[in-house]
Amino acid sequence: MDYTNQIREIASKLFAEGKIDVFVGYRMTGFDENQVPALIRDPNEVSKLVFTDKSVFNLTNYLKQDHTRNKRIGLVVKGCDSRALNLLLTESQVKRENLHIVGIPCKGVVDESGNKMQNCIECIFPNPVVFDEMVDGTPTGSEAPSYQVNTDIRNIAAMNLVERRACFEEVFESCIRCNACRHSCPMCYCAKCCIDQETSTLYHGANTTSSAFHALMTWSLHLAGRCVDCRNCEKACPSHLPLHLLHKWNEQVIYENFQEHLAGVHEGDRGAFYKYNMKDPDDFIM
Amino acid sequence: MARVGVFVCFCGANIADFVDVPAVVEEAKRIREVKFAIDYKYMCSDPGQQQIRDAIVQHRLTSIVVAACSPRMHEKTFRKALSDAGMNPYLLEVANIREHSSWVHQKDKKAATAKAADLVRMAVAKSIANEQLHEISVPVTKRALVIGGGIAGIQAALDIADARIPVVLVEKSPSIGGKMAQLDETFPTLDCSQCILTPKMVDVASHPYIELIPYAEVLELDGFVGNYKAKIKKKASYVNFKTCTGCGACWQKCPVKVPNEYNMGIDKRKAIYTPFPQAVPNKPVIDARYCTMLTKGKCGICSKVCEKGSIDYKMQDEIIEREIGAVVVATGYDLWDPKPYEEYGVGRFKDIITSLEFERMVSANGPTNGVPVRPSDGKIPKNVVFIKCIGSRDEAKGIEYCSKICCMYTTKHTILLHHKVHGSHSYVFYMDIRAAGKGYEEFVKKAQVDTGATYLRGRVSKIYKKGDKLMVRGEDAQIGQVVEVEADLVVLATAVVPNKDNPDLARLLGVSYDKYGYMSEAHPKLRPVETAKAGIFLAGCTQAPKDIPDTVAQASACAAKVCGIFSGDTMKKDPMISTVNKEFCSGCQNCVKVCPYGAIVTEEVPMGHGSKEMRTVAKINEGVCQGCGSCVAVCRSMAISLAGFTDPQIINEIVSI
Amino acid sequence: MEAAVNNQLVSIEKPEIVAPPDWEPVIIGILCNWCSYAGSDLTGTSRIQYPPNIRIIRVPCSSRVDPWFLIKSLQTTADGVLVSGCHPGDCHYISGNYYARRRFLVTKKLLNFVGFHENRVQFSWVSAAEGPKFAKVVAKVTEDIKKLGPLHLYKKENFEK
Amino acid sequence: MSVELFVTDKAGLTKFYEAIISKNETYAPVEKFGKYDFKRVSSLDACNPDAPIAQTLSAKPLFFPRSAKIMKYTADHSGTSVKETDEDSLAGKRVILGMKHCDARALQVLDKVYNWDYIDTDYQRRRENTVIISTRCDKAGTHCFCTSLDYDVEHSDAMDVAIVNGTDGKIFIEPRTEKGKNFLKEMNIEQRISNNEFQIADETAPEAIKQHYEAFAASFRLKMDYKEVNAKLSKIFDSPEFENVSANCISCNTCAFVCPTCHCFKISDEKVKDTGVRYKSYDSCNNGYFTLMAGGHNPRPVKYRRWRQRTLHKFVYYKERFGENLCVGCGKCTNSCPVNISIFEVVNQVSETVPV
Repeated sequence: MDYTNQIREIASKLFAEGKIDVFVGYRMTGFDENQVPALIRDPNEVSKLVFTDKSVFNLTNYLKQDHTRNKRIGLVVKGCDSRALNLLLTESQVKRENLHIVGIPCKGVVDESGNKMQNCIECIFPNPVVFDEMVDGTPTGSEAPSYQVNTDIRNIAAMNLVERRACFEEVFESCIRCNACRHSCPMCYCAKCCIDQETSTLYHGANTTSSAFHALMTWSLHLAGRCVDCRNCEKACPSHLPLHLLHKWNEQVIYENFQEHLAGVHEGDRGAFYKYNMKDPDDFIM
Repeated sequence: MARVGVFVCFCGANIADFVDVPAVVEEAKRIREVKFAIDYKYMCSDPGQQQIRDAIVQHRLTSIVVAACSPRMHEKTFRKALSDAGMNPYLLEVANIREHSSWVHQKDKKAATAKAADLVRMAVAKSIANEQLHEISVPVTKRALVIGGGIAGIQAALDIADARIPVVLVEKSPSIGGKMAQLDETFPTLDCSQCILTPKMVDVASHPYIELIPYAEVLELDGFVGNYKAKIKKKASYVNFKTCTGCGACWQKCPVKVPNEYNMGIDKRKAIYTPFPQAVPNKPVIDARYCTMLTKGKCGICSKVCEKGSIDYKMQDEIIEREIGAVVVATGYDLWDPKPYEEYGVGRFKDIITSLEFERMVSANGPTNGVPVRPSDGKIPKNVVFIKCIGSRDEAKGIEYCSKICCMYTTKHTILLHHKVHGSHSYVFYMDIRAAGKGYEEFVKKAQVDTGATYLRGRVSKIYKKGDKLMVRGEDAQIGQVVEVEADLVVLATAVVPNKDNPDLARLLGVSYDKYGYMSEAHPKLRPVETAKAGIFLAGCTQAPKDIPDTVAQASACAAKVCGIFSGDTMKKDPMISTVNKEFCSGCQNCVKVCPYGAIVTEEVPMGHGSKEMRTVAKINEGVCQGCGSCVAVCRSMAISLAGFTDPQIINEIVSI
Repeated sequence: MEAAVNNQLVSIEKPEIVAPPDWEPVIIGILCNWCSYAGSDLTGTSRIQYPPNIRIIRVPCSSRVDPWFLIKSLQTTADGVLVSGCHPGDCHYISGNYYARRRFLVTKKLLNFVGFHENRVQFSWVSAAEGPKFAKVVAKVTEDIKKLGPLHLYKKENFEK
Repeated sequence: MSVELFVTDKAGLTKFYEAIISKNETYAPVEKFGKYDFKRVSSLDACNPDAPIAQTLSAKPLFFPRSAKIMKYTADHSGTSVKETDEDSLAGKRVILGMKHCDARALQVLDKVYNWDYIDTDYQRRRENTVIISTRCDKAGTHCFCTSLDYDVEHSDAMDVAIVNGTDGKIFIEPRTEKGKNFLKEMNIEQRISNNEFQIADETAPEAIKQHYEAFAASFRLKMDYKEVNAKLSKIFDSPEFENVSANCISCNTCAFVCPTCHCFKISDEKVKDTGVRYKSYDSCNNGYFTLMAGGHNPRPVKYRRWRQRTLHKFVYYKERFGENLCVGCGKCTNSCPVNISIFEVVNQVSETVPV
């Protein structure tokens, strides 16, 4: 998967046509094989842009930042990124007319050791669900696997209660409450996170296991039905916490119980918590 | 710092017998913010309230906790006490130590006391986070909507209109009148139904304050008390009512004959029809299901014979909107379909009919000109068996409740039969005779003597045919024997059930309904005409089975309630509603999505101090907000708070146990 | 399943946590004003007895209940939580309980996933007329939580006296 | 002062570590989710003293915990009373294994601020009671630039005992401080020598250690002249380049939380019933609300200003006040950064904008 040339062409064209103020893509770090997001404002710097299977970071994160918020942006999106973008559009966080979306028919990205990421192996929507143009014309109708239960989830769900509690206690203990997960998440755009509102009784300033439990649980519930499984959070976590477990579990519960689509697949779909079906499961209620 | 006063009530012995009240007071005094705590025998009494008022002044209290009965009982009482002492009434919290402790833990005084102390501690913690709130006043649209044009709707509409308040009366069928228009005579006075009803119908049509919209349905009702907006669908009648004179040429010439609903299908009407001769408005409509011009494009006779050219086959349904301040729901009832009574041969034997069919037959304007006949052969029946409680009080086949009116109308029917068919005899199978009502018992007694009807207490087990007669086998419980009666005609007193559209309408209006489909009143005794939704009232059989006097009384009660709402230009509203903190609002508009009242809109505010860039945030319409808190729970930014139930208040309660 | 080791009641999720001999669970009941709170009042006026472990918090509607009320409750004072609202279709606010139902299911499953017994948080629909049902529900929840043993969650250790 | 220097092999070192762990309260890198964090250990199997620098969190929390209870209080009718906090679990005599020299050096930098106008006694006690045993890296990490900063990596006395890998499987053990010497005595160094587990190093040892250092120093990809950087940065407060270098930043705060020298904190209370606890916890100057004042004014509302503060605090202000850079070149921030922003690149890129 190498769309470097196409992306450079598209970016040049967009700058030449005066359609964008900034182009958000990827460039090489300059010191290793990895890539970093690149916010290109100068048409002469378009040649810095690259796109390969190391273009991991979900760039829609940059849409929520002050210095890009009301700018005209050219943006590179993979399948999962586009779902995040769809949700951001639905939740009125970006103006569609400000965006020129360059879609990538994604074949999966790789982690630091060069292996295809687990979420990419399981990905159902490799092609962008919203875009202005695709790098190679039309999206490929590649065979996407149907929804399957994540292996890690299956392993954890198979544990007994005591094991699960111990397992997650380790997660909460290892959390250092730096909030990188939240900041790297494209769906976390609140003006001030509820967990950081000193005036709020939800506030847990301390970096304790307790506050980590509280913060991660609240966070994952706020993302239930909204997580697009891009795993920005896991890549950002300095403690390498398996944060996807919480999100994937919620996704699975929602998928199985409410037959909801995955997050961001349809424009206008806000996620499972913002609608209801009279026939939703009722058997867990006395 | 907060200075809380705690007032613990003995409630006579109700609390004190099972909770150690002085111990609760001592426990309350241990809380840092509590500056004053006392107990009293009856906190709600005037001396009790006086203690609160005095303590507020003396101890400079900033919030008050009353530990007594449920807040649903006396919250308003104590709020008033606070107001009287010059304190904001919303600084009150009630700890429910009666319903939630003394009455439910009567065997364990220690645990009940500990729980009461915890409930007080929670209330104190919550009250510390209470804020001063002020009642909101909302402008009122002085126009009432009455749904249903039966006797209930007519009465309510007339009473409201007589108070010079405009009324919109929406009726589903082409004419108002409802079920009462189908009746011949009414119990217990046997006065003619038409004679007392039709003048009222005419009054409705001619009343300057009533806008009658027949052949129409309510589609939507948005808004809130004083400020509803109703969408009404006027069904296409294909007749221009403005030009139609009601001459009747059209329906006389119409070649299509269909069963006549007004006469329970006993005779036929035309595809263009007025439901009955006294209909109001007395204008025909075309039944689009049957009219061959509309279904097949052939015929057009009515159009040819109409001198005024009032027939318009291209007429469409029309949606009209009205701004409304209050709603009276008077959708009436249906009769239960007795099909499940297979052992009676319902559906197999033509000579088994329902009471309303009998009523139509004995009615002077009925299909048989007031003479009952057997549907099978047209002969006049001599021996008629009336069976009561068909569907009513029958958990197995029908419904559990008593339909209330069947005893009386069956008695009436025996009299009518006696009057119309000489030498006839009535047999009445009954479970009980329920004749509670002014003049009802006398009516039944007199009828029994006058008609000589045979009353048999017991259920009918079987009906079978013998020749052209029906053999009715049942038990006479009083002699403990099985009896068989040879009948020419069997009349079933079928149960009263709610209008089948009730659940849909209730959902549309946002009021609750019970398992049968009757709409629920706000309180079974003390608020019998209100619904839980402010500004929506119930009249007649929409709420429960009723006879005509009760229905009319309830309709007038609704009118009084509606007039109460419209007594001022604005109305006061509970201030426990949501507010948005613009600083934290991220503008995702999830709250807009989940608000059941459409109370949330958006507004543009600057990005920051003095910034020219704008961002979108949510804004609550305080008149519309009902304070459910749905928006608060979906606000991830925690930018919305619900006065009276803010996050700090609830969390204070949680962490103070 | 009863959480007991050597005849001592222990936390079902963390068997090293042993309940004190006179341990009684604390249960927080969050009830909607229009149905369940009225129902619990009816339980009182009907003098139907139920275990005294529940502490009731009134909210206008079950849709007001943010999942983190449950998390916070478990984290601070409660060994179990009961949330009760109007029956589906009966919501005083039209549709609040439908939204709440979805959140409750996901919260319950998530808590269970990270190692809390599913009975730690329970839900019920209790109408204003169901006084006896409310008593039954409270009795069941109390019995369930008693079996599960104390919930010794991360935060509590900081506040023990 | 005679240089004490011992030599051993892998087996000897393992025995030495095992003895340390069994006799002392020992902290060492423990792996969890592929990342090492310093935890109390009871066996050598549970930890990895040679944990790679890129995967290891700083040992700073052992001295400045991520969240410290600073007091407990109760508030009831009799008023508010402050109670002693629990006993400081980090105050006892203890040993840290596997701390890298940069991490250890960071503590020396932090000592300055903790011994400045206010003496943080908790920190002091923790420092005094801790013996740091550090293995010198064999090779520089991708983002390391410790050798480019203002301290002597080769002869650093930030650790009490330094362990250096030589050739031929030789491992040198060198006490660098008095505390280190005493510690070795406590650990029966004499007996280890008589057991032949340890030997006293011969005269070739210093040369071998020097060679190891030179090889190590040569493996650095990143090199700079810190004096030049310090000088240039002090002149470029208004450089527009800060906006460019910070453009990619997503303000996630990770850099500050993993940094061994960052020491900003916030205070928060948590209260249940009538008992409360006051915590002192990490905070980050990259957090948009870090400087938000009660009145609503925020002097650093935008990202580049926060970046400027972070950069200049590390390379200018701290240097001016305490004579040290508040950066030890460990590269942890760059390693953890989700968008791979390199502090090295930032300072160099910004320095270049100074007009010559």
